[in-house]
Amino acid sequence: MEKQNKRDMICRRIASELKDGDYCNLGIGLPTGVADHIPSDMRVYFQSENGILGAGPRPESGMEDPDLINAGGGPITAIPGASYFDSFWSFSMIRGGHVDMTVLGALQVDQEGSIANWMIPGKLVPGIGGAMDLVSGARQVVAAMEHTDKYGKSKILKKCNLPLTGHRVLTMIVTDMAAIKVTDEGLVLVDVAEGFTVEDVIKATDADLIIPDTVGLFN
Amino acid sequence: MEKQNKRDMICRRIASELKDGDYCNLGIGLPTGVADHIPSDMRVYFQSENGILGAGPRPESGMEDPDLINAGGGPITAIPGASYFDSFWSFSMIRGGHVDMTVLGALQVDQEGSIANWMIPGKLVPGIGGAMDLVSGARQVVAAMEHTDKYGKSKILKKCNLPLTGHRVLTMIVTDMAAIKVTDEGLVLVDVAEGFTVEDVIKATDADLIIPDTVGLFN
Amino acid sequence: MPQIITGKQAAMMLRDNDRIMVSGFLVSGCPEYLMECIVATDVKNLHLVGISTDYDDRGVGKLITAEKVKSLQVSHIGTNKTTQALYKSGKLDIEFVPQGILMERIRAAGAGLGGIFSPVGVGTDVAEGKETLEENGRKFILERPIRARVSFIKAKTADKLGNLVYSKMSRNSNPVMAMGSEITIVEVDEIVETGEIDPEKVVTPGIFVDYIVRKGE
Amino acid sequence: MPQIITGKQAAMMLRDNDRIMVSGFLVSGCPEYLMECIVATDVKNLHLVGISTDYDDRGVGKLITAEKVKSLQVSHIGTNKTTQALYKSGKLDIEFVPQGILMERIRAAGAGLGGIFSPVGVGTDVAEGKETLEENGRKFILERPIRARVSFIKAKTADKLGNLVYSKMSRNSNPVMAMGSEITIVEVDEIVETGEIDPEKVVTPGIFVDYIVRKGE
Repeated sequence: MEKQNKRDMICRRIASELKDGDYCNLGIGLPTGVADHIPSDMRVYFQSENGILGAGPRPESGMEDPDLINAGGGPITAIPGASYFDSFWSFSMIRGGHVDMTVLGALQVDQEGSIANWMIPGKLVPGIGGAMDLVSGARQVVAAMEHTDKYGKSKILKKCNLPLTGHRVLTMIVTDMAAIKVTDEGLVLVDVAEGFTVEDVIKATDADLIIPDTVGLFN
Repeated sequence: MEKQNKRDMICRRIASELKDGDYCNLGIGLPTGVADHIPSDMRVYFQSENGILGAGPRPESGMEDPDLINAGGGPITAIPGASYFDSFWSFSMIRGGHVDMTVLGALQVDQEGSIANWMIPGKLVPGIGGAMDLVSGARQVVAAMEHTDKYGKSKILKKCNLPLTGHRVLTMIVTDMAAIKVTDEGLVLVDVAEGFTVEDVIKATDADLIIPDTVGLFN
Repeated sequence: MPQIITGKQAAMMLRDNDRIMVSGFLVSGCPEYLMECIVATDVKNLHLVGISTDYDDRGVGKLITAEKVKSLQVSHIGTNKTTQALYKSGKLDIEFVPQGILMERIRAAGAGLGGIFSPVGVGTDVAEGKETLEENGRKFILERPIRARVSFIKAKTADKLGNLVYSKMSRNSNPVMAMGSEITIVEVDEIVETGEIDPEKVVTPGIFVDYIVRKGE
Repeated sequence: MPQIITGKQAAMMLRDNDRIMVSGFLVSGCPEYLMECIVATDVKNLHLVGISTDYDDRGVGKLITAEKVKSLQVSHIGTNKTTQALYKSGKLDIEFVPQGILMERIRAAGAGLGGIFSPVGVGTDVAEGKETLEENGRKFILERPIRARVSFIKAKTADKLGNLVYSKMSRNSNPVMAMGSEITIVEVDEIVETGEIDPEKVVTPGIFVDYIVRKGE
């Protein structure tokens, strides 16, 4: 499958977890795409941690405003009914459990529900940003990621070995191969992506997976 | 001296401690009068802890607004350049040392700089209100009070015996008999009120007073 | 996204022994219509969080006078004779909380904090039994979050997404109480269409609001 | 009450080894003109507090590129290659602070708190060496206030009393940074007469502002 198709599939599967009226924060990169897959009869309000509730799509070229940007610095718009606030209140909102879902990219996740996405020691050190606050506070914390790295190695581990962004915080993991719920008992395989079997997913996953009697399909 | 004259004298002496451009919070009762004694060439901005910076005088009769009131519930106005804010930010402002002076009434004060003004066990229990925050945070904390109670007993004690509002927080005490600075060494008699001698003040004061070589006069 | 309901529906959400917050400072910013709706129900033994208890016959004082309240976390009761009498006769439990620290503790609950180290009341009864922290010779005491099940607040205007704007100094405890409870119910003077409030002017974003009641309805 | 000064005068207030805060999120809300004024001085070895270091040639990144900064408390450096290179080569000390907790720590300083118990980063490197609190099975870590000597912030409009209004999402770290330092200097697009800003619309009251600089002056 092409990369964009994969990404669309992941984002569509995550969008299906949202309910009408939900408030949602999308991390930079892959998660941004979730906004494009909200059914047209559903209202989901996007929060950007730098200070808006009611973030809208990218403006037309020439209409960009440097004071209307998402967490990645990309231009956005404000939908009718939006509000602006400072970062102090924005993160109060996030940490206090008022945001229904946050979707974040991940370098690694593990079967305890931990996530690592802020540094690779000695190589990549972008910093924490708002991710640690988001995973500690949002009601649902979803990792959106590729199932394996470029060498085909599982990014869903028994235990993360990169510095953690959050310890036991995830509620769901969605990849190009599987949709996985994080429960107190462990990782439960909910759906496999079209083109893969349950066996394929188990083989590509380092973490232990709980396989229920029925596993769904997504595409 | 008549009661109103006494009050005016106390408030005038306190007003003389303010500088042009200062931000000041006045407690209910006696301290409210300080606003009437600011020299006309000086700008002092009054903060009311229920949510305004730039509180102005009582409106004309018939112009009262129930959403423009001071900490005692009395009607006020907003001067040009005023701002409204919620109580969370109002007390952040107060506790963070951004308000130059607070003036509070007192039941008792003592030579350690402590103040008691929120309850008399078994008799009077109005509650703490904003007083504890104010005494902990304002840069100058001034007690405005009568020197003695109705039985002629000193209200400036060696040690307060009523429940404290603040422990070692006062910077100044102004009464109908004296203006006293609170220092690390103890209470320093700065001025005596017209009509009294230093000896009168010492006699009427339970607390130890430090008497400097020159003591001023106020009226 | 909030729902628009009646005052009666709002009041019926309460259960005996509920913990509630009611906004306002000496009636300004108090949802008085909702207080009347609560008085009209059978609910009892409420635990009430608020800045003051207003006056005997006005504001949140109506709940006290109607004997709906069994305990209070409050900063001031000096304007309400009924509250003082009930307290003195032992019929009302009261925890006095310094006004700014009441705001901090409610905000801590709403913002997911475990507590704050406060400089207020060090060396007074308020500090009794509380953990302390010392830094550069200054002492602080640990103040814990205050949560409730339902917050009743008051705004001037809401849009249909629950974005709120207040009148002048009436915002006082409203913004923090909108965060500190599981359910937030706002009484407003008017409801406008979504988009009618300038995003710069919104004081409380709609995410904190669950139910909207138009005053008198 | 604030004074109106020039950008040069503002920059000259800095001393070597000063601790400063600079507002903004990826340039939005950053006092870029003041950054240029600082770059033009001889000041060095600054300790900088900010959300990110913006870009190499824009925003607070200008201070990094001009090698004015020796240490940072920051949440994100991913958009600035110079910061990353200096960090990797050991020329820049960095404490990474989660973005919301950075805001909390600055606000704690500005609001007179001794610290807050935060749920963020429990079980990660951020929690190392910090005191903990446990309540109802949730863990929190003690985060201390972050103070500086000077805050450089950016607003759209100031009146002559220093009341500030921001443009859209540019308010980000501005309101808390206005409180967290001994001295607050604001760069604005325009200065209006006192009374021209509606008291309801003021976001940062003038009490927090010490100096006002009109952009370019």
